[in-house]
Amino acid sequence: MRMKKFINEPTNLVGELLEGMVLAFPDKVQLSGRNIVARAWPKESGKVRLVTLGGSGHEPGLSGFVGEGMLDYSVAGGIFAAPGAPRCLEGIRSACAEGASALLIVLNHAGDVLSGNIAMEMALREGLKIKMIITHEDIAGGPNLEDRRGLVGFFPVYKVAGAAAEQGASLDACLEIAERMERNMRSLAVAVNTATHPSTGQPIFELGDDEMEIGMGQHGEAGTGRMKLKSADETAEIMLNMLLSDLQVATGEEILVLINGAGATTLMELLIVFRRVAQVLTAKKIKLIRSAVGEFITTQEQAGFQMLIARMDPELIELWDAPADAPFFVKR
Amino acid sequence: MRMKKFINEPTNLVGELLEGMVLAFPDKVQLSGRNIVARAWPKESGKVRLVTLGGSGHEPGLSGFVGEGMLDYSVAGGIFAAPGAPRCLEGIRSACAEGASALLIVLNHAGDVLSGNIAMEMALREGLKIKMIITHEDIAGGPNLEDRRGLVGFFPVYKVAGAAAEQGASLDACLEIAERMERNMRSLAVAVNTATHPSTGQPIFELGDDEMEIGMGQHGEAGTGRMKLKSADETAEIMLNMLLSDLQVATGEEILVLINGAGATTLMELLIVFRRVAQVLTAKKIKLIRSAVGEFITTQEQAGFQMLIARMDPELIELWDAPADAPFFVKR
Amino acid sequence: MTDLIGRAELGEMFAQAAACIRREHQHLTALDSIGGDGDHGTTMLRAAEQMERGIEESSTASLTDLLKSVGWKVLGVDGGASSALFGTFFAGMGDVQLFSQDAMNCHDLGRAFQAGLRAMSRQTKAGPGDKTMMDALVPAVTAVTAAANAGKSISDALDDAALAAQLGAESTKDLVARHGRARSLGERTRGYPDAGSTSVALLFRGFSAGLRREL
Amino acid sequence: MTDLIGRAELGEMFAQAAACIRREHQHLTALDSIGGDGDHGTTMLRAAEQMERGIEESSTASLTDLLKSVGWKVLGVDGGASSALFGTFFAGMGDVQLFSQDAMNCHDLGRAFQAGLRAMSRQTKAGPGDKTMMDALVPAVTAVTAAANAGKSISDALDDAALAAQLGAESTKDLVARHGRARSLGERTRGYPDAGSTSVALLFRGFSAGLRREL
Ligand SMILES: Nc1ncnc2c1ncn2[C@@H]1O[C@H](COP(=O)(O)OP(=O)(O)O)[C@@H](O)[C@H]1O
Ligand SMILES: Nc1ncnc2c1ncn2[C@@H]1O[C@H](COP(=O)(O)OP(=O)(O)O)[C@@H](O)[C@H]1O
Ligand SMILES: [Mg+2]
Ligand SMILES: [Mg+2]
Ligand SMILES: [Mg+2]
Ligand SMILES: [Mg+2]
Repeated sequence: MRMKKFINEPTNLVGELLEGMVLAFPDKVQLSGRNIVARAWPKESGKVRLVTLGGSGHEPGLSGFVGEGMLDYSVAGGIFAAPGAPRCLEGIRSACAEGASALLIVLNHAGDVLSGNIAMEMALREGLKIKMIITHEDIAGGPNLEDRRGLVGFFPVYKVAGAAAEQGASLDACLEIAERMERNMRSLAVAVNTATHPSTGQPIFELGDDEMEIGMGQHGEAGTGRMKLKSADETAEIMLNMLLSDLQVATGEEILVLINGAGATTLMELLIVFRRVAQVLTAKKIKLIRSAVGEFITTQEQAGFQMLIARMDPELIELWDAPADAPFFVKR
Repeated sequence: MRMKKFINEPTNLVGELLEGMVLAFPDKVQLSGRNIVARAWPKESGKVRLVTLGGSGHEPGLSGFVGEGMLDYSVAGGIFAAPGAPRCLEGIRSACAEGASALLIVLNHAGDVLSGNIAMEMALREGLKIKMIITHEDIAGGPNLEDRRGLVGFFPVYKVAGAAAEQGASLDACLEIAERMERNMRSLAVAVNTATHPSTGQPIFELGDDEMEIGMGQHGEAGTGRMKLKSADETAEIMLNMLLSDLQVATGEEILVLINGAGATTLMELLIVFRRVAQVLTAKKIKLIRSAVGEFITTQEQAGFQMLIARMDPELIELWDAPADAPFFVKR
Repeated sequence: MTDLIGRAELGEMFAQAAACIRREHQHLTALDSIGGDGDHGTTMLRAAEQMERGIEESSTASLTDLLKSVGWKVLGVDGGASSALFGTFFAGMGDVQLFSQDAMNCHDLGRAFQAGLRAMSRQTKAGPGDKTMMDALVPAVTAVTAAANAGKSISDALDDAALAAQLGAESTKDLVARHGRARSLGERTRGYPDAGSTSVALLFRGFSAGLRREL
Repeated sequence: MTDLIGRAELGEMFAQAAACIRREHQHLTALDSIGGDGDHGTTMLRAAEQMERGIEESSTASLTDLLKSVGWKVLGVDGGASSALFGTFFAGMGDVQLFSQDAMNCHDLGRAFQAGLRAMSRQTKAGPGDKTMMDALVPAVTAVTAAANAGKSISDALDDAALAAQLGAESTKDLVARHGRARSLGERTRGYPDAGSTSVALLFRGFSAGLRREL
């Protein structure tokens, strides 16, 4: 079966999609160096910059969140492939130009972290004012924090740290906010259908006709929860309970819930799942203080979703509510 | 093969998804009557209300666009099924409460138009101040205007008429704006893979492994352009040229382009398609004055997209740029 | 031989019509899948449910109110073109002026059907030859009027109507769709009867069965 | 017997290593598909390209600059863990202190490899037994040092290293992954060699072939 994707040369995917993005949102983003997306109107000097890096093929993540109140630079890698360290360094150098300080946000995937670390080493050797945070909130990785991958958790971190930076917070303050958000969030993914790898035309993973897998990673990395298909309500409850118990949320606490579609799973389904989450929280007397439902990071047309919960405090809520204006996320 | 969707009882889909939507966006929308979505904070009295109606299973369309600067009421039908006239009348009555005037926007599909017409008849008999506009911009229907279906064209119409209403324009002025937008836009769809009907679990249409179909309707209604799969660039050019010629766009004119994903087609692909559209317009010396890329109306996990072009004038541009704050569309 | 029908007979006519549709809904969906969006059977099932509800809830109403109630219920279906049109047809039948509110003769029934068609004509421009439900509905209604003029009984009139609807539905096989979703298919729709006209044939088969049963 | 290698020999070592990887990239992808994300072959292909480029572009550079250049090029690949680690290894080799900038003996080569490993240890905590490339890389580097200490020629040392890498890669079959993407699979990864360690074996097979060819 031929791959049914609207693409041209598979080797040009990333360049073409980013070109498309800056052409579609010329008032928000521009290209700055090869496959590095920057704001169309750079932030005022004196404010902390946010930089991220990561593979492509996950649109709107990550470059779709460059914009006011969020990221300043996104270094885009290949399809499902981390950007190399030299380009990450280039992104950091742009962010730290003219003595500015910057925060690098990296999702915990081996390649991304390696490129981030190597680039950080060089950047610090050059005397640039840069600090780094790694997101690893996917509880499927087990109890060991460094085995936990970064899924959609980058999104709340971009949001609150981006808002803090926009408000003029120092690098240390931005890092503290990012770390607080990171520490207080947990995520988990479920997959039911594979995507086609856009470069190879091959399915990314195999799953039985009546199976789903809880804990699957962003690129079809196998999880540990292969089971028979369940209803929306059952799936929502299983995942929510795992997350609540891992984050040790107590009655009366206030949490944010984010449901992220993997690609082919419809918004209809995401909303039905969210409904059950809200119902269960009410029953447990846990307050649903903020929420988000949509596609923030996809894996092509994979079917499934990610569920994220986060314990919020008044400062995090205020930063979450602050305005943002990126190509694929706007808040008034 | 079992349907791989996160749902519960297929008969409860619409109620559950709308419940999910109002739970996820409690500051923006609420339910008002059975499967009618209304703003959380009603518009000030004296301003024109916007009402729409249409089938469900197309999320975020249509109810996801209820909010400031856009719709006031959305009467949601069954899955791919128009709401019955009595509920449409109920929506109109709410919109026209306390002497307010309202504009009903209906996409040209037989069932929707019938329900709209019947409800309008009754509403006018009740003396309500309501006018109606039908969108029919899909050029696949042939030269006859009433054979042209309404695809994603509802979106620019909601946007500009919604902004006008928010600014205090009269019902006639809102209608004039909506009609001007409608007259000056054209759309066309292409499909490559079918979706599963969420109530029946059956594929909506059949298409060969190496085929695509230009002109397919919102529910798998066959078009006339079945052909071998083409690259993103080729597909973009074919469709753009058909649209430009139908709208008779001349060199030097200013147009808006919107690319709408059908469900499973990735944002990566939509951006690659958009890139080619922008390139071709530059070559033809037609000015790309505004653009939008994303999912505005889907057909479950169908793969394909819709392309819309619209001739813009300064007033339409200003209204397009006005703020909006709906669950699935925000503009600052 | 019947010359008058009342609430009970009208109720049984709709009950049997609903039953006929229930039995054939999968076939209706199959027909709509060829040129349309494959939901006609589902919509007609819901319409059948509402027809039954409409009768039930107006067991003490006047005949015209009963018809309006059935029509309004069918209009309330979240369906498509067909539920809106059948709803309009039934509700429109209720616009007829009756001498008695408890009984109608064959002429009254013919006039009621005509009133239903008139209400529909405000909603659709389709007429015979366009490969829609009108290809079955118009001859069926005409048959009732003709039977009344010929002095036939209501049940004979409904038999004539059922036959006319059946023939009308079959005639759509050779037509090309010009209205409804199927119109975009043009030539491809030739060779299959129109889904909605097949529903009309089922409806009138049920009407006639309902009356024969009562007797 | 070789006691010294220069730019040309080092270049040929990398060229042959690249060639070995090119030949086997589909196998590498297949191995990575079992426990990982199935992109290892693609990444190694790109890395091979960059190795060739690195040599080409520094044909007049000092040996350490040549190594750094190759390393930097490989680091520049948009790949994953493997390109970052191999890039770090090659660039780290360039940190070695050489007496001459034009030639290295077997001891120098051993020290260069050791420097490469040291650079890697700043980036990964993985060591032998974790089912990663380290299971092949560490024994290969150790073999070169041992051969140098035993007074062997560079080409014999590289033969030893190639064999050690091969054995190391094969030993990963019985291990359970604890680093990289495959770690989440745990027991399921048993029975297949690690993709990255297989690449190391190919790399050293190429190094040794490159030197034999030159002679
Ligand atoms: N404009 C119209 N006028 C008359 N009948 C129509 C019209 N549009 C559709 N129909 C009838 O409705 C039938 C389809 O009904 P259905 O499938 O329930 O609705 P939809 O087409 O909205 O999905 C068609 O077979 C045709 O008989
Ligand atoms: N942390 C690590 N330390 C050492 N080697 C690693 C590490 N992570 C991955 N590897 C090696 O990299 C190989 C996978 O490389 P590749 O598939 O190219 O990268 P990715 O895992 O990012 O997709 C593994 O087989 C393993 O040998
Ligand atoms: Mg239909
Ligand atoms: Mg329909
Ligand atoms: Mg890999
Ligand atoms: Mg990878």
